[in-house]
Amino acid sequence: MTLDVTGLRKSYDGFDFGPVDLSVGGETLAVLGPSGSGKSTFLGAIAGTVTPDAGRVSLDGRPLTGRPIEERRAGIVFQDGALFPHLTARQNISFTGTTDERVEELAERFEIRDALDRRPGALSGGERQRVALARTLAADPDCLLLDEPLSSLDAPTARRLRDELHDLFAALDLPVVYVTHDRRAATVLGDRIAVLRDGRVEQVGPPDEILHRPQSPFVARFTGTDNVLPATVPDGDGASVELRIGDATVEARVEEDVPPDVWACVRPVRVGVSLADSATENGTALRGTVSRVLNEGDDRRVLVSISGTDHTLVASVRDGVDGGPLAPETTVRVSIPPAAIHVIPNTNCPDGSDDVLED
Amino acid sequence: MTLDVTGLRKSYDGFDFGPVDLSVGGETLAVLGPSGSGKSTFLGAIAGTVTPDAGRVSLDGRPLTGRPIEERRAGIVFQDGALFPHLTARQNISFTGTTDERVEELAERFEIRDALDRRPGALSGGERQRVALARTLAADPDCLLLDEPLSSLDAPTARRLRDELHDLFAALDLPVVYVTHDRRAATVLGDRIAVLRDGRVEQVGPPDEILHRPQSPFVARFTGTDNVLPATVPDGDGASVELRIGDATVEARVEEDVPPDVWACVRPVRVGVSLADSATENGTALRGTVSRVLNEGDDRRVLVSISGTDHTLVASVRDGVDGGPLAPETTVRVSIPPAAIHVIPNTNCPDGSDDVLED
Amino acid sequence: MESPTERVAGRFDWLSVTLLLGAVLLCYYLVPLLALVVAQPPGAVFARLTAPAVIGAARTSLLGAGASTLLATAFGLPLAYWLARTDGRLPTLLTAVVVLPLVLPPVVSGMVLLTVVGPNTVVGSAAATAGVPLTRSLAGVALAQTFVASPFVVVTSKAAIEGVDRRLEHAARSLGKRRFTAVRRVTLPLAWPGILAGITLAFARAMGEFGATIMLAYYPRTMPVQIWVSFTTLGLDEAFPIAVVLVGLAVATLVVLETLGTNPLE
Amino acid sequence: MESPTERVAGRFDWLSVTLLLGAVLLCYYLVPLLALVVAQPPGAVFARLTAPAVIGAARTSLLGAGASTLLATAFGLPLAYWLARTDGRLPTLLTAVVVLPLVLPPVVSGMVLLTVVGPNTVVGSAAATAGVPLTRSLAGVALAQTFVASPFVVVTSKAAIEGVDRRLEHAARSLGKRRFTAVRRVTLPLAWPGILAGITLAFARAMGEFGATIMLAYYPRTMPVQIWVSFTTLGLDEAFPIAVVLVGLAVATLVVLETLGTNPLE
Amino acid sequence: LGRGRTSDPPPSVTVLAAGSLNNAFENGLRPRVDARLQVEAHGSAEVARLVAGESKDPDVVALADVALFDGPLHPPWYAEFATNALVVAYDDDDAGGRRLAEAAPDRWYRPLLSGAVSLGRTDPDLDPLGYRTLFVLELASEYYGLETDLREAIPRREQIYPETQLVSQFETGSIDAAVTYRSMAEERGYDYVSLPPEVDLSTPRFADRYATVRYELPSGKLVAGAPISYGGTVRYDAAPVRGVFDRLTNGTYLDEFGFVVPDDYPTYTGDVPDGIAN
Ligand SMILES: Nc1ncnc2c1ncn2[C@@H]1O[C@H](COP(=O)(O)OP(=O)(O)OP(=O)(O)O)[C@@H](O)[C@H]1O
Ligand SMILES: Nc1ncnc2c1ncn2[C@@H]1O[C@H](COP(=O)(O)OP(=O)(O)OP(=O)(O)O)[C@@H](O)[C@H]1O
Ligand SMILES: [Mg+2]
Ligand SMILES: [Mg+2]
Repeated sequence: MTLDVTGLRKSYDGFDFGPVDLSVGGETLAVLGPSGSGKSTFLGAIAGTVTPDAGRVSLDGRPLTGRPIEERRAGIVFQDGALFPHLTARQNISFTGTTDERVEELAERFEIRDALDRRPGALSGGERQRVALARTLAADPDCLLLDEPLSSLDAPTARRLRDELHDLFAALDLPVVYVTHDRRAATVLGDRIAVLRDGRVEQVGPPDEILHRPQSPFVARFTGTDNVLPATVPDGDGASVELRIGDATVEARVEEDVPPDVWACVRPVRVGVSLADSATENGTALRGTVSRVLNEGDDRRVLVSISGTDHTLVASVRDGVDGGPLAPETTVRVSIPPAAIHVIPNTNCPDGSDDVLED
Repeated sequence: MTLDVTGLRKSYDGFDFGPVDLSVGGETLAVLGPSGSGKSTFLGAIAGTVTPDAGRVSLDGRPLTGRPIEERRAGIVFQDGALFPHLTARQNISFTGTTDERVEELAERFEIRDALDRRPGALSGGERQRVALARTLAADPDCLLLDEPLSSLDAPTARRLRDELHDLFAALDLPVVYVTHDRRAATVLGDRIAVLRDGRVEQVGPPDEILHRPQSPFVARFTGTDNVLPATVPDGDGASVELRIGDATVEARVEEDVPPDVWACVRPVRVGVSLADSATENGTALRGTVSRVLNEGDDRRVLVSISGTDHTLVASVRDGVDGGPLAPETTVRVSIPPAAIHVIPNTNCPDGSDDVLED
Repeated sequence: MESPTERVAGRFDWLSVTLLLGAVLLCYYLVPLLALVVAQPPGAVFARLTAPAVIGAARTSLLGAGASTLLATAFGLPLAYWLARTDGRLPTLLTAVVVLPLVLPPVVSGMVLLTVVGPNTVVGSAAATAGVPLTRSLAGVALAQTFVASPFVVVTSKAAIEGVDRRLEHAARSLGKRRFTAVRRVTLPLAWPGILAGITLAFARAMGEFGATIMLAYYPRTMPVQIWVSFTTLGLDEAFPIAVVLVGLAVATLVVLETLGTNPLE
Repeated sequence: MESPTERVAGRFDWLSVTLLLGAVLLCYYLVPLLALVVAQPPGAVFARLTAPAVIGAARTSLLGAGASTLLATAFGLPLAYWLARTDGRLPTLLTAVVVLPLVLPPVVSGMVLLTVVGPNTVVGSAAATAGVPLTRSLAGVALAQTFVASPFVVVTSKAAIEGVDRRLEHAARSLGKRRFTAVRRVTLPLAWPGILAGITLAFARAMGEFGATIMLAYYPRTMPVQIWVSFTTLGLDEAFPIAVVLVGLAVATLVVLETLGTNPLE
Repeated sequence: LGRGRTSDPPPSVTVLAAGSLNNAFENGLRPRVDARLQVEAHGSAEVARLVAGESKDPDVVALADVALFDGPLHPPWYAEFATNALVVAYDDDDAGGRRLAEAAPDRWYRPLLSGAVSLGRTDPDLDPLGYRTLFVLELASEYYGLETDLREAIPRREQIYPETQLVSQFETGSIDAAVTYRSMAEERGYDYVSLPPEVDLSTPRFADRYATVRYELPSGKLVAGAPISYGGTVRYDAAPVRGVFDRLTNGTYLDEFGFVVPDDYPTYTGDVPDGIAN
């Protein structure tokens, strides 16, 4: 089973989607992208609920474009569920004539057994979402299009369902397009991730590549690499180069030759922060002043103004890992392992900072 | 401004909410709870869209229960937005007669300027959610009730808005009840967090207390303490005790006397995993075998079966922090700092594992 | 404790104001009807219940109104669906056409219908040859009532179907159901309150129809014709008890209709 | 490339089938109407356009139907809202009451109305003393038409209002708007297609109403009365051109109604 | 249509009749014929129009005014089979009605003139009863030798009702008095004032006298006063139809229902087919 999308386009007043070309085999393609970047439009165009202006969609060679929705066999879970309000959850799920056992099994799987005999109006947000998921799976589609199917669920439930879905997708061997804004879900479920920006695919690749080797500052920032700093490479040969960021210098390991102007990308978790007087750590060290500390539960987000530059680095620091209190105004030493720096040539790529702002 | 809720109850067929007593001053109360635990019911009862069976709600001493919705001045953002489908986003926001400037300002703040002249049917999921938020804020309510207002937004946008809301709530000085399933948002925004379970408040307290000193296994598990193991305390005096988990022994620091039967709670990030032959680390060490490794982007989730017990510990390990590959079947050493273990008396608290399953 | 003024304010219910206004209209319906019903000695009404002419008329009325309501639904629902789901100016234009039969005075409707299905027309004589005369027959009754009453089904159902989110139909079709099935199982049940309203109106109008019926089919007599005949031959005292029977008959049928056709959403 | 069979399957559109069924009904409306319109020499129709009697009747009809549609909307909408938003058995019962005026043959409606607003009744004589006679006057026309036509507004609007999510009204009220404002700005606009359908039906029915009008107000003559008078005095050739004028008048008004009352959601 | 239905016994015969004949036909004629009688009643003028315009196609037409057989209907022949008289019906429960009763038999017009009695009548443009009411008033002025012409003084437009409304108004007491046919007053049990034969249009003998009064119809046609005469014709000749027509024109039932059948009736005008006039 392969889902092929070629030259797909759709224009709304003020928004242009595409052209998008993608091919999804018996795998899960996670689609990430900012709100309003065209994710739902993309799924709709495959399912047939949105009429594209141009382009072709085919499933295993069978063309879908121009066909009525019901002949596409593309199971879509709408972002808002689109449950039938006059039917109970059970009737919604068995809408296609699914056997009782299968309904029970899906309900069990998605933890909605207690909700089965209620109408959507009497379901909680998360219950509704799970019923929608079960309804689509019950129809045995030839490909699966899921629009943020777990967004209304609490974290533990979402994690359990994510794992359920992981096993299910593996067992089904269908093309699955999974729109999500949860980076973790995308990483865990996606065999590949596509990052959408303003209706176009900015990068597609395996999760590791997307997260750790983004090809543009936008993808970097969008996938959690909060530190994207303009840098120059005075001396760019060999596997190890020196990067100049303002007055400071850091060492980075690179795989190819790099141009003189680059973006230096570092994920916050790879930024080590230690009190200025503690022992020198592995990797290049910078000095700076803590400007803000945000408690995010397990992690603290530490913003450090790097001395000699007007840049701020974001570090994600775990309680008790580095020890010692980190309060604003503390002078700290910032260490970045050379392998943690990803370098993007700063040639024709736009900055992308308009789209993804920093703290 | 204080929002007081006393003895609030509501029964549906198969679900009982309450009795709930809570008091929210000029602060933000984040409400966390599994899907279907009654979060929306709670907000609805305050706003007047759900008629409670019993109990009183008052705002600054002014009783709200029994009053018509429009006199409550409780601004609610419904979980699904409940936008007026026949009005554009702009008309939705200025429904109460808000000035153009204020609408523009809110639109700017919530990044929906481009969407202002579209009807809800032509908005993306995230745009809709932000319009709903802006609409409620534009009405200048006396208290704010937000039902998962950022759930449809991509991570960077959600983070930016979360910070906007943080500043806004601080400036408004109103009682804010913020229902969310994002533990981080709850931690960042909530002055206090209330954890709901099956319609009842299981624990209320500042974020740190909820996350690090849960009072029940349920709260522990629900807020990310995935490791909740039954343990016995052979010798329970002093600040430092020995806990027996199966055949293994770990050291823990406690603040009060503990009974002989306890739950030992450890957040995955506090569990250190190192190859069995590496140098002994700080804290008590256990031995075990890696049973599964999940890549979650920045972190890897490592499941370790602890030798001498039938328990599995979950560790959240950061790339490159401990070094070395961690594959299933590897024998590892697990270390838990004594201060990282939180002990809950195992007396009358139910386990809670029915509600929150492990990986 | 709530202060007294707050209580009063809380109790002053706008819903009651709507009922107050509505009650004016309700009285306008009820008072004449009650005047009619109350003025008739129950004995006179019961006597009519057994009069063969009245029984025959009741049978004809029920059969005719039933048949025309069925026809109106069978042909009107598809039309309503098409009008609701098609874009462009054509549906607006055709909706106006649907309303036109209401504009003609019923007697005129009857006369123009005669020009189409009358015994001397192509259609009429063909049907008569086939043994189904279209005038002076139950078929004539049904045809007259269909012309006059079916617009209610079309116009009301159209509005109701327009109110159903198209996306739900899309959702049903994305589950692999044909459009027809999606409409039958999703759109129509959701539009049901409106459709039922249309059917109710059509049935009631068919029961009360007189002008067109008397042109197409004086015989077999429907209740309104029977009432009129009784009135012209024997006066009000004879006619009004039959009107009461008609009202009773209609109420009974409407209650059955409401009960069988309960809104599936409630 | 798509195979030819796939193409055909794709083109076989169920929507067209609904139109096919609907077309049967449309023809049933259109053919008699066209027969009527086409048969009249345009000259004859235009001559009627200047006849003082016809102009007077057109005026009366438009004023009467307009007034009764206004009355029906002013009182019927609140009633419809109340019926739609109140729980329990009472609304169901009252809805049946609303439908009853349709069940009565119009002549009977006229007769029973006379027992309530006739010149010798309390209401009628009081009004006449106040200078507003309720029979043989424009007021009488409007009263008769209101009785017969207003149920359409109530029943159709009720169904439409029921279809609007109550939560949207809650949302509007939670923003601090009074219930009345919430209904006016949210519920009614969303129910508008249905309400407009009801208003259209009521107006059309009022334009075509004959039986009850002739009982309450023979003078001033409405178009249907004028058509009937022309028919009995001078025959079809005189009456049908006036009927064509009536149809034209109604079409014009309906088009205006449709245009002014465009669905705010479209 | 009667001709085609010989197969289903008993044969049905359709009669389109003036409303004032309806009761006599329904309850007097129907039991006396073998055929299945289908009587349809409308106003006389309406009946004539319906038949002339081919909207209705009955076997037999029976009207309350033979003038209609000179247009809009133009049958080759017709039979006159009964006459009727105009009377002033009044409501005895009503003050106005009682005043009229007290003034009877010779001063019945006084309360009408003084406006103490509300009179109802039908539209002279629409049906014969309407213009006959005007004839009666004019003939009465002459007969009683009054200075005021009653036809000028009494009629006001407010008195005009369509026939159905007139009856229901009278029966519900909204109108004190109405000029109506004696047959109708009899069958409904109304109290009424009989008028002198010189006035009441019942007597062929006074035909010349009646002919002095006239009314112009909207069509421009001038109708002259004449004795009320019910006329009928057969449109589709067939055995059962003839049977019915024979009973219709010769039946004794007419007297029971308040009609007058002069001795020389029925009389025939025009090209009467063989065997009809026996
Ligand atoms: N019917 C429409 N008419 C006009 N504009 C539309 C329509 N539907 C969507 N849009 C616009 O197109 C853009 C893409 O919408 P889409 O729903 O595909 O976004 P999305 O990526 O799914 O966003 P989200 O994450 O917020 O759901 C948005 O800016 C939206 O406002
Ligand atoms: N009108 C109703 N009738 C019957 N049961 C209801 C009704 N509304 C909600 N419930 C049930 O009550 C429970 C609580 O619902 P609620 O919407 O408050 O949950 P929630 O905490 O908001 O969940 P979620 O996070 O999924 O939105 C659910 O099990 C739901 O099915
Ligand atoms: Mg979307
Ligand atoms: Mg909820």
